[in-house]
Amino acid sequence: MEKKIYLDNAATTKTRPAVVEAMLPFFTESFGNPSSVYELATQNKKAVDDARNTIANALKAEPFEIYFTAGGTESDNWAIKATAEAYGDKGNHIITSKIEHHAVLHTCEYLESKGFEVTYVDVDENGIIKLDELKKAIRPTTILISVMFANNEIGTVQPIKEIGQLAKENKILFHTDAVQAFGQLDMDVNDLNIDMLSASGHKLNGPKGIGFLYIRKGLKLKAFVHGGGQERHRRAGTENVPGIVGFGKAVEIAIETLKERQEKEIALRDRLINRVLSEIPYVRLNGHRTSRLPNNVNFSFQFIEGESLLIMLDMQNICASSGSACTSGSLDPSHVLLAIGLPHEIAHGSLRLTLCEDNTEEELDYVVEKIKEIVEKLRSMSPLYEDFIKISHIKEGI
Amino acid sequence: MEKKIYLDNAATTKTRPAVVEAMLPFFTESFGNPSSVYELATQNKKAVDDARNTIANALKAEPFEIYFTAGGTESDNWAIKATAEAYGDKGNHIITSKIEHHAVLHTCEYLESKGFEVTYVDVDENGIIKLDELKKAIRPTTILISVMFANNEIGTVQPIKEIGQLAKENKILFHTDAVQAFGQLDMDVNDLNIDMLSASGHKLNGPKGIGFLYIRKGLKLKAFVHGGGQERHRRAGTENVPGIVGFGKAVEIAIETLKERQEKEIALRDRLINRVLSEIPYVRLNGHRTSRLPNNVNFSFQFIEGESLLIMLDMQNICASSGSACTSGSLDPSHVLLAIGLPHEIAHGSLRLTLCEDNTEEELDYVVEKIKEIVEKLRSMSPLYEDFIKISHIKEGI
Amino acid sequence: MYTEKVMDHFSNPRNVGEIENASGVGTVGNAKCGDIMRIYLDIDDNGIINDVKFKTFGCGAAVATSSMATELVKGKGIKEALQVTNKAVMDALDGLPPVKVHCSLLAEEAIHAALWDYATKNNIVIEGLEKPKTDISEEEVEEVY
Ligand SMILES: Cc1ncc(COP(=O)(O)O)c(C=O)c1O
Ligand SMILES: Cc1ncc(COP(=O)(O)O)c(C=O)c1O
Ligand code: FES
Ligand code: FES
Repeated sequence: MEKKIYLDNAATTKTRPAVVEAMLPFFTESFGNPSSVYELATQNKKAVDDARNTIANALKAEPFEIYFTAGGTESDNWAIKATAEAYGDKGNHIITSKIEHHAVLHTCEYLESKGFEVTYVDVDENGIIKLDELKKAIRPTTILISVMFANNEIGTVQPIKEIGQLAKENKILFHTDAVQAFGQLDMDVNDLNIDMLSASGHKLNGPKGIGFLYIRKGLKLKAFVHGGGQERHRRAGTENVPGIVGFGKAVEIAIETLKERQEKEIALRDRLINRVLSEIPYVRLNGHRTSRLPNNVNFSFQFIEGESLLIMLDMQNICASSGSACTSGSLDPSHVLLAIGLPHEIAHGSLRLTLCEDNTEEELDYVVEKIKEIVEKLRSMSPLYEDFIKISHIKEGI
Repeated sequence: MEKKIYLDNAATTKTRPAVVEAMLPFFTESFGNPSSVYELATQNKKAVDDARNTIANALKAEPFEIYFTAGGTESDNWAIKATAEAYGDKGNHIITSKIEHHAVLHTCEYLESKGFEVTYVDVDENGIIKLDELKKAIRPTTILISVMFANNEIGTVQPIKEIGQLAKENKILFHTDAVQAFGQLDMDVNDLNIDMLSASGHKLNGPKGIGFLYIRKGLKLKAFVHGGGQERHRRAGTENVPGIVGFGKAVEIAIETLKERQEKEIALRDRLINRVLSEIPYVRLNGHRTSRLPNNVNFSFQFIEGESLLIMLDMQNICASSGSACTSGSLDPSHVLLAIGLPHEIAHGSLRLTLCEDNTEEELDYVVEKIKEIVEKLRSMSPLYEDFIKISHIKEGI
Repeated sequence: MYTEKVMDHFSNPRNVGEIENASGVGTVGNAKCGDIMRIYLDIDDNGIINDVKFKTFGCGAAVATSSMATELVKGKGIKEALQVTNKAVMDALDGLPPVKVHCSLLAEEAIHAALWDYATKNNIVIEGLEKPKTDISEEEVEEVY
């Protein structure tokens, strides 16, 4: 295929043309600083308010509970650090899961260096958090539970409602990193008892460098970034108006098209999963079979190594990933794959394919063919495979 | 005039069409996550590197000393908080000035709440920091001096080289908030002994929501935003590629055109200052007469109030500001104007006009006429002016 | 930021000026923002406010509320004038932004101060009128979201 087949929508997405269209006037025409008095600025203020309303509606939240940030990472940092700061007198214990994004894990580790205690709860072999362990981890000093809505590598969707319920019953704040789930799954912060929720624009066909943190009203969270009085004195810095407007537009479209995208992507996803599992030997689907993001597929191919696989796919114009993009460049196997119990060498051979609504069956059929060829080729060069085959032959008495 | 005359370039600037042009491909074509392995992403990585090089050159720094952030506010927060964290064992004292932006002041106040000690050095009536006071403020426990390059309200440019020298002699780190100065003034971080420098894209006709912090190599500053390994593990979060590319383009143009813009703007600025000072009574120029930003003009008109002045200017299609935009909405008179010694009621009647290269003499002549009319009208309704006139009459024995 | 009515009263303020030998003059300042308002009342023998003028050093909301307040008291009796509260002025202007609510207190207080001046000069007691504060530092007006 001449055209690139982009199957890395969990890393980042293409900004929708309609989103870019919506942003453009705010660069060169209505470019004022929304904090200013004059009319040129009040137009911008209105555009920012509109985006805030759209997002609030998508979560069934109030507009003043939405605070714009520079992205999912900042939102995660803010939620966790500010909770530690505001509620540190109540306790110094935080619960999270072993498969969180680094934005959550590294923030928790930072807090550990400041004297906080963090419990990293296990997940089962499908990546679902162990609720009984979570329950047992709760202490009188627990101030925060932070569990992601859906995982960025294996796509597993967590039992958020149960976790929210547990947090509520124990009067513990509940933060969820919904960076992968927002725009793909329905969510209602009240129904789910979510106190804080992080999201990022570029994961749902919006722009990069913009995100938000939902903070339930009444929480005494302070600012993480100090300065001017923007975002109701809770997040300083001149508002990224084009980014906010683009994010608003992306959410508007994502919500409108949610159902049909889900249906389309689930059909494509399941077809892809079924073909690969039935046509390629020694392969494992990572993540839960059904409680998973509509667009996520993650396989481990035994005996081969992920980077080689990715480069060969790239040579066939297929963009994919072998873990989260933010940590590729790292040589360690994914902490998520290890947490679901994969041995190192199998974790190394993992492939993440994350779809979007524009993908077609034809494209995915091409992808399956190419994966087959490449896996075969890599296995034929793999000493692990050679050993395995020899052992099988011995076992089979040949 | 039908057309808006935008004189609030210190609040934010119009994004240059060439900058938007440069950004566009990175939304919908080359939209990959630069951390990924495939080619689509490596194009982006290159674009980010190019922008980093352009910016490093502008400062005579090395590319790996430039770290992209979400804006000037984040850069200021990072520089100051991370210095406090990294060097807190050496000492707990920070020196800054009374006229810093809130991004610096509120960050320092936050650190005070954590046990740090901060000295806020005075400025003279022109807004220039008192170097002798600064020198006297130095203690064995001083770990950081943070003084802005140029002030956002009154435009005064500080004696950065002397401050850098002082910091160096005393082995204290020196951070400068160059958000207003970068792109308007030449700067060389080595010559000026600057260890950290903050800047923001939208102040120099680049996009909003992007900035950088220059960190001299060898400083042991840690991350402020924790998560993925971006920006050499010092600033997590998926890179805002279009923002970075746009910022790079804006810096490229700003550096190319620096000299001619300076000349043009200084001529316009001085003409505006001279006309207003000579044609309107009871007015004061705030900030230093010559050591000031090429595009900044700031007046105090006695007996009138700033917001009313702004709204009336807006009705004449003139966009201006009466302090920094980030704090309008606040009722307190500007801390900068109070620091240069203005009484409250005079600080209230201040007007900031910040030009750009596109402004014309004709526009500014129109602006002067409108200011005259409006000041007269507002004075005629001012009880302060009434009292003043009565007292003058009494004094003059009428 | 402001409603059309506020903008109208701001750009064409009614009753700006002074009244020579006014029956009552009141000047109040707002400690919160440093703004100042002065109201002149011309009150006839029947206690009717025949004329009213104002001068204001303040923001857009301060100018507009001064203008609206003078309109609301003009031609009224003293008792009715006392009913012109800051809330009535705000309502008449279709509302003010939350941070600007305090500005409307200036107008109410300035009218009260002018009435107090009138009462003192004429040695009368106006029921329900208390000695005005010259500096208004009202409790934080709750921000409404
Ligand atoms: C689950 C999750 N959390 C957080 C992030 C961080 O978001 P961003 O890179 O937009 O800051 C990502 C993506 O990188 C993610 O997938
Ligand atoms: C001197 C100065 N520092 C910091 C900032 C903050 O920059 P930003 O709003 O881009 O975060 C500004 C402008 O708002 C400024 O003028
Ligand atoms: S041999 Fe290259 S990463 Fe292991
Ligand atoms: S801000 Fe002072 S009266 Fe409105």
